[in-house]
Amino acid sequence: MSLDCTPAELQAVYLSRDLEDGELGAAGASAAIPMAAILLARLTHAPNLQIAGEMFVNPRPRRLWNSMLDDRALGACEASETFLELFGHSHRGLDFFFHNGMQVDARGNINLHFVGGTLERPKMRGPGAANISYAAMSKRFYICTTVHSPRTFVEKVDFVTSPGFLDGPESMKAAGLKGGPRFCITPLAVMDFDPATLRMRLKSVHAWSSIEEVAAKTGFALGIPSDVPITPPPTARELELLRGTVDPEGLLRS
Amino acid sequence: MSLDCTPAELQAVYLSRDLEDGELGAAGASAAIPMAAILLARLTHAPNLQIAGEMFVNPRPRRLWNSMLDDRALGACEASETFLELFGHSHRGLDFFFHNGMQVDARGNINLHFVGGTLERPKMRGPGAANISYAAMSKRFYICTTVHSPRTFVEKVDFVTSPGFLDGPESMKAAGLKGGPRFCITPLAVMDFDPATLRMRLKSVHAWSSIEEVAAKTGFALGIPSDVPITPPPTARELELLRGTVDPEGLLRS
Amino acid sequence: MSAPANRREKRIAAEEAGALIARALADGDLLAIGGLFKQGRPMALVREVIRLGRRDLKLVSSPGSGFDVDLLIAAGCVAETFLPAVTLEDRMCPAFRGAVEAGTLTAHCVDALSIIGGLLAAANGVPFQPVAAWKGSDVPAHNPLVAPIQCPFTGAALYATRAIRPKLALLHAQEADVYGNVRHLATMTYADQLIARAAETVIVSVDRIVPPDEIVARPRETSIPCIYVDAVVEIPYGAHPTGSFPLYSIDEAHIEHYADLAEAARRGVDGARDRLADYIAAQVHASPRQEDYIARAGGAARMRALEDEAATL
Amino acid sequence: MSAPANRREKRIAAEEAGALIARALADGDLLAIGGLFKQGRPMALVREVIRLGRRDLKLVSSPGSGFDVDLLIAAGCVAETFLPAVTLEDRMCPAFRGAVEAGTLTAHCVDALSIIGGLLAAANGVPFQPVAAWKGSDVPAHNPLVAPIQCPFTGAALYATRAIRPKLALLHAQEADVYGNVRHLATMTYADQLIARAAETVIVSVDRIVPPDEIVARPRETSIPCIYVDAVVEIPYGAHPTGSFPLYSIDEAHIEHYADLAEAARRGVDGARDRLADYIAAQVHASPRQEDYIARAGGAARMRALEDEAATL
Repeated sequence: MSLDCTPAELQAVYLSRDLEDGELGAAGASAAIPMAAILLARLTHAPNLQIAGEMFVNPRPRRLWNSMLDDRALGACEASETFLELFGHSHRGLDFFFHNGMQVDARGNINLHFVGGTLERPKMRGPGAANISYAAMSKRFYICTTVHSPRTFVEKVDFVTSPGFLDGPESMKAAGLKGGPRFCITPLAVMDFDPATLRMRLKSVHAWSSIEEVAAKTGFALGIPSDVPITPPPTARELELLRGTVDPEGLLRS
Repeated sequence: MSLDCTPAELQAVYLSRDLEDGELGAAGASAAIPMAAILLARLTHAPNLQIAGEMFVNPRPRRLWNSMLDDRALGACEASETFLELFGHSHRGLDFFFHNGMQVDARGNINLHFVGGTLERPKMRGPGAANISYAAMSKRFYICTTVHSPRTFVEKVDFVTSPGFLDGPESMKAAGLKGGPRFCITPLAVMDFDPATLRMRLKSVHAWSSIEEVAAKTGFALGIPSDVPITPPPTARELELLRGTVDPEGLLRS
Repeated sequence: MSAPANRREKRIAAEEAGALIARALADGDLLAIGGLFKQGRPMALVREVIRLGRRDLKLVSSPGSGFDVDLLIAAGCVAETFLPAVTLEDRMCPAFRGAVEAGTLTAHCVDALSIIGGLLAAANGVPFQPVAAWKGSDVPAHNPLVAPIQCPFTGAALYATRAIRPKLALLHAQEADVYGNVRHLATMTYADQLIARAAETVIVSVDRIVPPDEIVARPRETSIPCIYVDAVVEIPYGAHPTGSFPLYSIDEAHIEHYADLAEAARRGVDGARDRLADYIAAQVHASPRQEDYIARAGGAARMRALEDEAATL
Repeated sequence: MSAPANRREKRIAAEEAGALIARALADGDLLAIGGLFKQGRPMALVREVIRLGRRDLKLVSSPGSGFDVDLLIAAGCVAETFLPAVTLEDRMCPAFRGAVEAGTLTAHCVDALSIIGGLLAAANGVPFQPVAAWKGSDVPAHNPLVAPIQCPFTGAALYATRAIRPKLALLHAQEADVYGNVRHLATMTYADQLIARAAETVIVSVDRIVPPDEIVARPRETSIPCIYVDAVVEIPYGAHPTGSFPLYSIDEAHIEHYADLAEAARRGVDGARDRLADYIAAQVHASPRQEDYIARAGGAARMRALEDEAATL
């Protein structure tokens, strides 16, 4: 067991363990941590995990890059697709996908459009999102952020770019939504969702943080179970594969 | 001027003259004569004629084949497409296309589905048609048959696979159709359409036939103008290019 | 990074293809066949379907079909066709024509856009595809896949064509790797990619398996990525007597021979039905192994001639 | 048979590109830009649009845009965007963000499926494309391209997204022949083919012109056939500072430098607006010839470094 890892490395390792052999999934733009998680899972326990849904099939990068969406990030791959095929993937959904967010709310809804003001005249305009469908159509998705702050984690997003659990079980049913976010991992903690209320609750805290810090940096009343373990650290073998093979240039350490 | 040519060669040469430089068109299955016409036009007066709309762009066959729809008939080409792109071409239409028919009627409607009985229980079932849209959506099309008989040329087709001028001007308007068949060329004659009635009439008779023969072998009352010229024969240069370059193996002579 | 070392193969042995088809395709199911007319038809796999004795199949294909469809009909496997054109191009398909005229086969009145639109809709994951190019034809009114709709923006009247999701697709290509990444070397690939994206199960025969690194070296040439493919099976000359360009050309004489037998049977010529049954018994039932089939179809010498023709195009 | 000897070329000289763009694109028109984020963007042609002083443009692209769009906005060319994501991926697009927040730019709320669906509908020649994958998101209710419809077969509620037919498409690829047959060597081609099929006029910059016989030798690799292309123009490094793989990589430092200038201008830092204007004056207005632009962007040494990076991926 090694604790000598960065938050990004821990996030990648933790995510990798949740991906199952034979599944098919991908990540979009700005996706170094998810990409590392997928590549690591293929090396550890999921050799048949298929990376597809974003216009390439099973890339073989020599190193990690911030984006999954240019030739740099592929290195090589088995097949290339276009947005035409992505149109179909978006309707069929993937086994898993990853989202980050400018705002993430207590029910895992994601906002990348605007904060404050109106959509037409926002106080702060976000980048928007290329694909809003994988959240709704995939079997599950993960929320993976590089910050954990009250500005990011809010009670209710100003705009639902990609749906999490909307306003809870009733609204999910009304919208015809299944799937949804499996858990949310940040540099401080792992949070999952109470099955009854579909509200976010603390699942584990990273070794370098505390329940108090996470609660203070979350902008809504985070459910805190009586027993909150420390997030299990990477094993030596996971770290060795991550650093030696997946991320030899140390993008996740910088 | 040479009269020493086969009906198929005359048909190809006559058709080639009507294709204009810069136009885009194609033919489908069983299309040796149209293919020869297109290739010849590019060699004589239409170097910018583009052959496209049937899943390949500007083929360069070494010889003629009966089909345009397999790799044999391409020889080489500048680009290949699929039925996906054909879907779009079919809506936009081409400048010109070619049709043959099991039945062709007095207004140029084409039947490839059945003769006698019903569609469900036909007396004679035809092959059907892959693409029924080029007739309606293209600027114009040509009817080119390898037989001229009362069974082929009928007053009214049993089924409109691809529309010619339907029941005339009124019905064309009702169906929203423009374009339509420019003329019909058979082994015996050229026939075009009276602009007022949109019924077929004799335009010229091939040197080896006669007005009487054409009328006798047409199963409807063919309009016969007072002045019916002989179909102009190929020039020596046309025949030389046709035989030397387009059809060196003499498919149109067999 | 290279691929994981212990990844599962999607390659199956030729002898396993029948069992896989049997699991994926029941009597009465919708079967999709790749290629067009006389090119790229998965003939070895089609013969497997006949050997399995499947009945009441519904057939869909790219918009032009011929030899393989006629053989399936002659062998008694087919109840309904959703095939726009069924022809040998220079002559009609005898078994198709005969069965429709005898009322033993329902040949639905469909066209290229309803089939391609339906496959596209299924590939896209939507229930229908709009079509606006059927003016004047009698086909759409008789096409069971079609319904009228109105454009919500312009109010214009047009058609919807229903998504087509085949139970099983059989395709043929020239190359694949053991993981199921398929590469057509032929110029024309027709609707093969769309069919692969639309069907529930996809089995591809290829003339040869190539090393995975050869696929990775040119990813844009992978015509059907492994994610759409359930199994690949190496069957040399697997498209014969149709062509698999640029490797081997169309065996027109073989197709002509079959068509003569089937046409005689359609016309009720004395003994013709038996001769057609003998052809199917020999070419299909008595030749489950591709080596035996090829030997019966003229052997190495005939294959060499077809390869030579393809090489000189 | 070879191609006709006297066939017209679609190749134009780099100096002619501006006049052609000027004819095809008026103020207020819908402009489509190829590539995605930092790859395959037709930057030299985009700078031509800025030099022409076009105003009130509407922009569409493949679903992810960044540097070029931000530059067009900073240069005052854009009134409306139909762009799902506008980002430099590791940071936001400053001019885009600033203009929307200031109310000088209308950033329509659209997503990938409405843009791809709209381009697909236009390419298909139909007025709309069905979409059934927008559950739960606030986007479709605010998306001006979208209307609710019902499936005529199942009765299910879904959406229609309106056909998108750009007035002009600017694309970048690695190779073309003089007749306008375009070949991407890059693995990722995004929506370039769809855009080419959807737009009224299509101009493609390529890093190099290749002999027609090289195109004919591998027809399935022609990514955009000449029939969709109005002009090709050879502009070496025409995508810089975005990447044109496998030839040259992304000039992140250049993009970062621009972003710093534009972000300072957005924040109203003293003198920052002038520094951004100076950048545009030097990089765009003072460098109409690509040689001058490249010299200002670091010259042969910088290009060599980007080529080396691309070669080692």
